[in-house]
Amino acid sequence: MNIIFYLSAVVAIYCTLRAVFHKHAVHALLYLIVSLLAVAVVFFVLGAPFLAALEVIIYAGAIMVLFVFVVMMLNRGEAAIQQEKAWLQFSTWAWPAVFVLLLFAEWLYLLFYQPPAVAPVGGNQSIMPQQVGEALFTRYLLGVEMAAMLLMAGVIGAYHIGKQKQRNYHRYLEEEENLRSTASEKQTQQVI
Amino acid sequence: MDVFHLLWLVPAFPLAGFLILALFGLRLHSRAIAWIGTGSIGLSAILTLWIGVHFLTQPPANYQYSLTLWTWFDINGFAPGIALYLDPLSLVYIFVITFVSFFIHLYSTAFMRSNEGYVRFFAYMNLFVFSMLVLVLANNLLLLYLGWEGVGLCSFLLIGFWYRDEVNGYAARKAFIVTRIGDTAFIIGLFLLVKQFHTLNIQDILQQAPVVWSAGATAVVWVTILLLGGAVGKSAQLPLQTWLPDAMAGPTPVSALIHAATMVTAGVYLIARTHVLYSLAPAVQLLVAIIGLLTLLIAGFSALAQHDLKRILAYSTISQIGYMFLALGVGAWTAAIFHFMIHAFFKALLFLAAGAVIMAMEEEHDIFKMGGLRKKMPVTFWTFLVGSGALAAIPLITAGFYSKDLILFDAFASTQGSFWLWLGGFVGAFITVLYTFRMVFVTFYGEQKKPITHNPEEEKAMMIPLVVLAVLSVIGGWIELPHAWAHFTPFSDFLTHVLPPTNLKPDMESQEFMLQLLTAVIVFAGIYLSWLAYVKKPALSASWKNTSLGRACHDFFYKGWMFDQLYDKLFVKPVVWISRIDPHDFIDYIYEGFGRLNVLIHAGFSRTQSGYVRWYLLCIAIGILFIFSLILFV
Amino acid sequence: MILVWLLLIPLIGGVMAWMFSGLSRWIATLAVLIDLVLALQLWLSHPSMPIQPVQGTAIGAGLAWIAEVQYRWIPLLGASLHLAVDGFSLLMIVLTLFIGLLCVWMSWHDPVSREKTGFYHFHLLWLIAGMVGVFMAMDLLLFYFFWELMLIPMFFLISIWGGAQRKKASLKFFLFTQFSGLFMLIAILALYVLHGRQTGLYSFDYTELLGTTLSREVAGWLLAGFLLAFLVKLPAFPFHSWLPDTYTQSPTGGVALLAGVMSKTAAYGMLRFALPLFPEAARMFAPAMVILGVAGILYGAKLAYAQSDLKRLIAFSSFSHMGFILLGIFSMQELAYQGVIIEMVAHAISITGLFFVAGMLQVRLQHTQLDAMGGFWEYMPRMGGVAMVFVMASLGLPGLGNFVAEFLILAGAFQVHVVWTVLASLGLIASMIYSLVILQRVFHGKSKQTLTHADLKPLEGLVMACLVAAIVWIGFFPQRIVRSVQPVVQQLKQIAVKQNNSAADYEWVWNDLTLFK
Amino acid sequence: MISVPVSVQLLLPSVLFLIGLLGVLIRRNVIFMLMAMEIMLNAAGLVFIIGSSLWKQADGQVMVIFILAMAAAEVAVGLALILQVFQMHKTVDVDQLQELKDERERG
Repeated sequence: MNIIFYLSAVVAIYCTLRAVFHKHAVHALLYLIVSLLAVAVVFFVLGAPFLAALEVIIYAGAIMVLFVFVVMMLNRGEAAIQQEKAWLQFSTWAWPAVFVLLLFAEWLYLLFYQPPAVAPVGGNQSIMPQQVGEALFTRYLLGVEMAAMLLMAGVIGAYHIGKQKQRNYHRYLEEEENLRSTASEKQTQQVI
Repeated sequence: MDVFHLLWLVPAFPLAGFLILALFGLRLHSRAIAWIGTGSIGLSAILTLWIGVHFLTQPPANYQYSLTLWTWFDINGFAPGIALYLDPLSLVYIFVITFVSFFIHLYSTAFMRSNEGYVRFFAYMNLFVFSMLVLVLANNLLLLYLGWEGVGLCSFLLIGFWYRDEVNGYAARKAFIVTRIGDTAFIIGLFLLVKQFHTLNIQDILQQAPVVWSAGATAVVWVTILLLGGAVGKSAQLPLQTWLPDAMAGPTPVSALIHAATMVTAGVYLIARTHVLYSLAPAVQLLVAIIGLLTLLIAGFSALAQHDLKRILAYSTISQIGYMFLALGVGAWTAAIFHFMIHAFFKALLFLAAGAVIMAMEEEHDIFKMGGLRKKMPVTFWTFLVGSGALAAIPLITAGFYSKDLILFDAFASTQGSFWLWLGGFVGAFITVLYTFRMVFVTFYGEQKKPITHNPEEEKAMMIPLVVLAVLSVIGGWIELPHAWAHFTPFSDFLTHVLPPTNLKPDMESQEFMLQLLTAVIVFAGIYLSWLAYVKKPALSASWKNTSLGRACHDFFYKGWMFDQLYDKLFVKPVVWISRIDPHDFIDYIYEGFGRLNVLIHAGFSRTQSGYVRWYLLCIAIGILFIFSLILFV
Repeated sequence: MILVWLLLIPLIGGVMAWMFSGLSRWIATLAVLIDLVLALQLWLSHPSMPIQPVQGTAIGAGLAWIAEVQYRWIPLLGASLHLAVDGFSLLMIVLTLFIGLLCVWMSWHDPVSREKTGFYHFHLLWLIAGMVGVFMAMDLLLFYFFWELMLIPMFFLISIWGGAQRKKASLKFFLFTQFSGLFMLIAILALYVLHGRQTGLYSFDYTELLGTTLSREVAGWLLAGFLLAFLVKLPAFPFHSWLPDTYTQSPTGGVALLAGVMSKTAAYGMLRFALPLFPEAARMFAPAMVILGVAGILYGAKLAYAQSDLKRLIAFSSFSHMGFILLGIFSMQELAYQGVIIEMVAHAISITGLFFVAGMLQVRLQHTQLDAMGGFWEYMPRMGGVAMVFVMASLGLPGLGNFVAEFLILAGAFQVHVVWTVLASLGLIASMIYSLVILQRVFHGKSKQTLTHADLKPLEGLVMACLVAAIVWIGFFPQRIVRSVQPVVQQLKQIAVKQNNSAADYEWVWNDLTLFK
Repeated sequence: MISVPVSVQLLLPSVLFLIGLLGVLIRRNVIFMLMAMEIMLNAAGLVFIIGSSLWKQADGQVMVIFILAMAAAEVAVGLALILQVFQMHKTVDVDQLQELKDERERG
């Protein structure tokens, strides 16, 4: 089983890298989906089959589809790719990379030189959906409710934000615009 | 019915007059204004006369009567009242104040007629009389201070009566501020008295002071010095005398009433009123005498060089009050009060006559541009001459002789007097004669230099006061004859109920006659000298004036011994300079600095808010890195 | 119950004025007038408070309220709606309402208030309510609440209806007062906690907290917190920087309440809270405060003289007079305490009069520059007359209220601080110098412009007549005030009594010349 | 089930997380940034799963469910915002979206 873990880990890392650094948005998304699938495999290997399924269904399925829609709506073809290319200069990513590598180094230090105290591994059984469900609807009931409200808010928010097409995003600007319009009205009146 | 119960009406009439004029004056006819303004004082004067007669015939117990109207405030026993106190001293004062005021008001009805602000004038004048009456009738020092400041206010308002001219405003301000300096000393003295006695009732203090304080105690020295500060400010004595000559900017009746007859003698009243304290502090009393002496000499010399008729009279007023201070300083209390009364008569007379002259000359003040008025204005001339005679103390026939002679004699003969004090007063008397008759001769003799357009002699309202005051200036002295002549001294006897008699050195009475003779000689010598210099041979004075020493002296005296210039350099300039250096309050800069600092810091942090989302994220990453490193390696 | 009404009437009146904007002036007049009548009636019906025999040595012993109510507010925290008045509070409430009424009337002709009239009166009335609340809150949290409540309407009054630089002025005012107020809040909370720890009773109640024993350092810090708020609001010497801008930019109605009453809330706070709560510490601070007071008197006078703007001049004169209040409070003498309280009333009236005059001139001239004025007596003799009264009050002319007050303060202070009092007395000369500037540069001199129909309008005349009558009344009949505040002064006197025992610690600044011993 | 050391197991989410972080930091396109954030969220979820398998507790998985819910909501709102922003500014370049920048600096 270890080999599956390693394999899917390599796949996940590779695909994530491709997803992040790819210039073509749709390609990047496809890589990301593959990466998510690989992570789902890892989930499964780690004994969380229910979550693996959810990962595939929700993340790789639902969420990524949303992305695809949006990318398609905003897609401007070759120009976008050229733009992405121009944006991915060395100077753009040099400093962030340094910091991220430093962070990674610290992480490695943490993982291997001060390894976490590991609880004794007891048996190799998976945690079944049944257990998850039990936990979810007993101890974490409040969390579920809140998540539900969050989703609700997300839905309404997304609808609301997506709906308003021509409104200004700040009332000050609106006032300014009103002023400008009244001023121009006055001008036109004067002209008349 | 006890007439003394009506005492409160004496100040109340002028107050009522003031209130009516202040509230409704703008709608009143000028005749009504004159009636109200003068009538209120007249009522007051009649009442004073009535009370005075009662006081003489049926005196109250111990010759003192007090009337508490209401308690001003009462804080743990410190309870000054709005309370009046009548004794011979205050009776003399209210008598002089009401009568002289009445005649001056009467004079003003005609004198001020052509002026706008007629109602304002009478309102202020009535307020002044009220304040002055409160000052002398107060039974505690706080109420006295109320009157004291009230008269100061009226003096300020009336000096600046013609408010359009900045010069008048300056003179008014100067008078108010200079006297205020003295008043501040006065009020600090009051604080000291409160601390010591927990009361400001004059009689209580006077009774307790000899018990609490031994002679020459530090506290009593301080108190008397501080009160003296108030007195010299109000009475225009050295070193606060500079305001009075400038105060002549006011209308002439004002000069007559406030700056000659009544207000400026408030200092004399204060010292006489608190004489017990001064007796406890002989050093300060000597200081009073010295101040009086120096002032009378300095002012006399200054008067000698003036050209402005009113300024001559102003300096002469300062000088005459110097005599009163001299008298107070040598313990001749009654002599000081006597001179106050006589001086009020003749100086008011002189000012009123001078006002008539100035009116006839169309606001010309320079005596050298007048001349020859004797024939055209006989009433004015004769009354002015009587007043001048009193001022110069012509023996026997003028009241001034009796009062001034008494002071000179006491300066010599009193236990606190000395030859030098007498000599100073004697020289001063000579100078007085010189400048007085210089003024008379230059104004009324010689050629007429300017025609008279409107002769004030036609105004009865102006001439009656002159005649009455002239009569008083002659007969006023006969109520107090010199010791050497006869023991006819009803005035002193009357005041003895309040003020202690003068202690004379033994065997002095015999010398009095000598001194009187000397005085008489210098008076006539002085008259002759000025006649010589200004009538007979005017070239004499002119040639003296043309020598360089003469001109230097003239300038020096003309400018009042340069006191104005000195104070200007010493006090006025620095104060103005200090005010000007920092009009915008440097403290504000400190807070402004805080503000600037905040803006600066804001500008620094504002840079971090660049608007680049990725920059924010990088910051977050750095933050994570930092926290991790902190946890791991620290 | 009447106390609640005193508070509610202006609050409700404010809302009504806002709603019925057209009638707002009448509503405001009515509300304040009813309130004033209520308060006055209460004050007059208690001519003098019986002084309860002092039991024990506690500072609060002997307090007797004329009226008192206590409602639950936040029982969990020990905070309650505790309203109570004694003669002192009631006097200040009457003063607030009196000045408030005149402010309403004075804004009648003020073109500034013609914009958003209802909203203007809403703020005015809420401001009055806040001040009334400050004067009767006997719960420290409630006191703080009202303290802040009066800040907000004032801020809006300045920032909406103020002069040309109103934004800066209102912000400065708000920052200064709010920031300093926070220190007071901290001190209140600390006192609350310390008292709770000691007694187990967590309460914000004034009477409860009175006897708290504190170590000298702690008491000093707490008092510093209170004093900071009060000194800024008064304002005292180094904290006055907000004053000229604020006073100059406020609308006339606002500035009268600001200079007249709001600054007095600080003095009230000191007398009511700071001193009785921390008597030891107050004695420790007294010399420094006395010096600040004297510095304020002289420095304020100097600044006033240097100004070329009428309103700034008056503002600095007000600052200068606040020095007397500080000096009086911290000289801890009975005479001085009485003087301070009379000064609070008298100065409120005189400064209101001066600012009204300045405001009326501003309406007529559209500016307040002294250089462009002069000779106005010719056109407005009546206004000149009333201006003269207030100028004279400001320079301490006897017969007007300020004289009695300043005399008592200085006479009281003289008992303990000879040198400082003498210096403060120099302020009397200085006050005359700058006060005469007002009179002479505005009303005297040559007239530089012609004004027509510029004299007082009937309503303005009524307002000024009320003020003149009041200041003269205080000048001649201060006994009425003296009597009604007697219990408070007795309470404060206990602080001074103890002083003799512990004066030795602070000998270094007492500066008592040994001349008079 | 597997015997990979926990440290090595945890290496995978850390690498994924850092890649995501790098992506957020260096991409200027809003959509890519959102994607990178999803990666980071996912990596966080993976840590929970590792914990869950280590201690044999269901709690970790519950957390991941919450993360999923949150991610879904976030993506929905985020994408709506992106659309809106694109319509208004005609760009997906975050460097041009600077409404939060301090006024003083702009002027």
